[in-house]
Amino acid sequence: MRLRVLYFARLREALGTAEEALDLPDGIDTAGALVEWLRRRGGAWAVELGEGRAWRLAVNQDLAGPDNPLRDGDEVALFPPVTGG
Amino acid sequence: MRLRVLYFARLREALGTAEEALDLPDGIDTAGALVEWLRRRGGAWAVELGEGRAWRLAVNQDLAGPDNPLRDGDEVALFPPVTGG
Amino acid sequence: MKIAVQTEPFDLAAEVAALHRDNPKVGAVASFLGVTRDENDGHAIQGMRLEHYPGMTERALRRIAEEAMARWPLLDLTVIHRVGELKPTDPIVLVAVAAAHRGDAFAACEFIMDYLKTQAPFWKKETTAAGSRWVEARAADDAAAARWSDRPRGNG
Amino acid sequence: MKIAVQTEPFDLAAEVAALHRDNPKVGAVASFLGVTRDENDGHAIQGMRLEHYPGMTERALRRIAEEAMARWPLLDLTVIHRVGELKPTDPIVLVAVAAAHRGDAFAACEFIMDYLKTQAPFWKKETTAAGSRWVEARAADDAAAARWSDRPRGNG
Repeated sequence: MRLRVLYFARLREALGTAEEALDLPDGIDTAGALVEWLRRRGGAWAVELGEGRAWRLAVNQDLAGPDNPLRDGDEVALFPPVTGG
Repeated sequence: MRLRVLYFARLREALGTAEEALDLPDGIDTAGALVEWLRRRGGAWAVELGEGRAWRLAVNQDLAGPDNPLRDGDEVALFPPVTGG
Repeated sequence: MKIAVQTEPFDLAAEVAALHRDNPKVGAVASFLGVTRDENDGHAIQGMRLEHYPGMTERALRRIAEEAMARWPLLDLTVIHRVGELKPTDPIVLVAVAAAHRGDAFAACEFIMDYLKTQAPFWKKETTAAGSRWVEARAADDAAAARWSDRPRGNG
Repeated sequence: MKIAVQTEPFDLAAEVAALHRDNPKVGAVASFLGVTRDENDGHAIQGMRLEHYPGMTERALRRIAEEAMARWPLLDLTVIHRVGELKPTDPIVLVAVAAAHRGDAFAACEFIMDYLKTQAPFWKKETTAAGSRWVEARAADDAAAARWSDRPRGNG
């Protein structure tokens, strides 16, 4: 499954990337499984997406929870809690 | 006791007066007693200040209740419930 | 704090800008614009005349504004109410409240409008095709003002 | 309904006038202006940069606005949020809501701000004398948004 993943704000800076195209292995089919898979990259990925950190997730530009299923071609975004307004 | 009494809006039109200077007899020394005294004029006064009608009262430009004492030189106003905004 | 009763139109943008332009502590300006409608209680309205009680009007508005300043941590506020002849779509009243945080600005702005509607001596006389008539006070306005008797709402 | 995300300033008076000028059913316009402050959490702020998620931002704002239109009898509304570089006293966000009656306009305006603060993908990075830092989300904002889970407030 091929996904586009975007990173914003503090996460973008800490991970050193704004966007990547991912080829996910079979079995990584929910948003939560994707984050777990990214965390296994270690380093900043393990820290920033780790237990103690607050982050939010959107699938196809809607806020989503970890159970949200992923489909080929989805746009996933990871970012800190929002602070506009 | 000499008072200035002002009437506004529907009351002003129904009573046919915007303002009068009153010389009150002894014993008429509260706002409620003044209204009762005006009501005894009969006609529009009895109707407009009567039981079924909603009206409000101010003494020296503050909203006041019937127990509010009156003093020589006070400015009293009688008017319908307000409808601004 | 600015309180005004006037026949002339007011300038919303200028009034709001005056509340925050020179005060970098302001993070929120909540404002309310009341506008003349073309119908009321099912009657088509051609225009209206707003009568008031000069002297008491300014005093009542100032008292309401001071009560709001005492209840919430506000930085500044403006209340402008027009009187005289108005036609549909004409602005009638502006209440604008500046605070550091939005909850205080919103709560104070709504409080001022609710009290103004029940305590400030203005009376509307509407012109319809059938003639003119004094607008009746609404029970909903008394209920709105009564909400504030307990304690302020609003979030930090 | 107007939703915009832009770097340029907006014109408060023009936006509010557009909501009521041609619609004589409008009796109330509640509006909120969010402004850049010169301090936050005790830090002096020299300026800030607002980042957003193009595409999702407009989508999230539209969804919040539609939810407000469904909850209250509104006549029109406008949401404009700026992005990019801002300095203290610069306006950041405008929410303006038109309705026949003030209770609906106030409630919807506050609802939109509360949801925008927790659901719309904007992030502030502040510049202080010590460097720049990402602003942390406030628990008070989550609490403000949670108030609306039950049912709309607002009086007729």
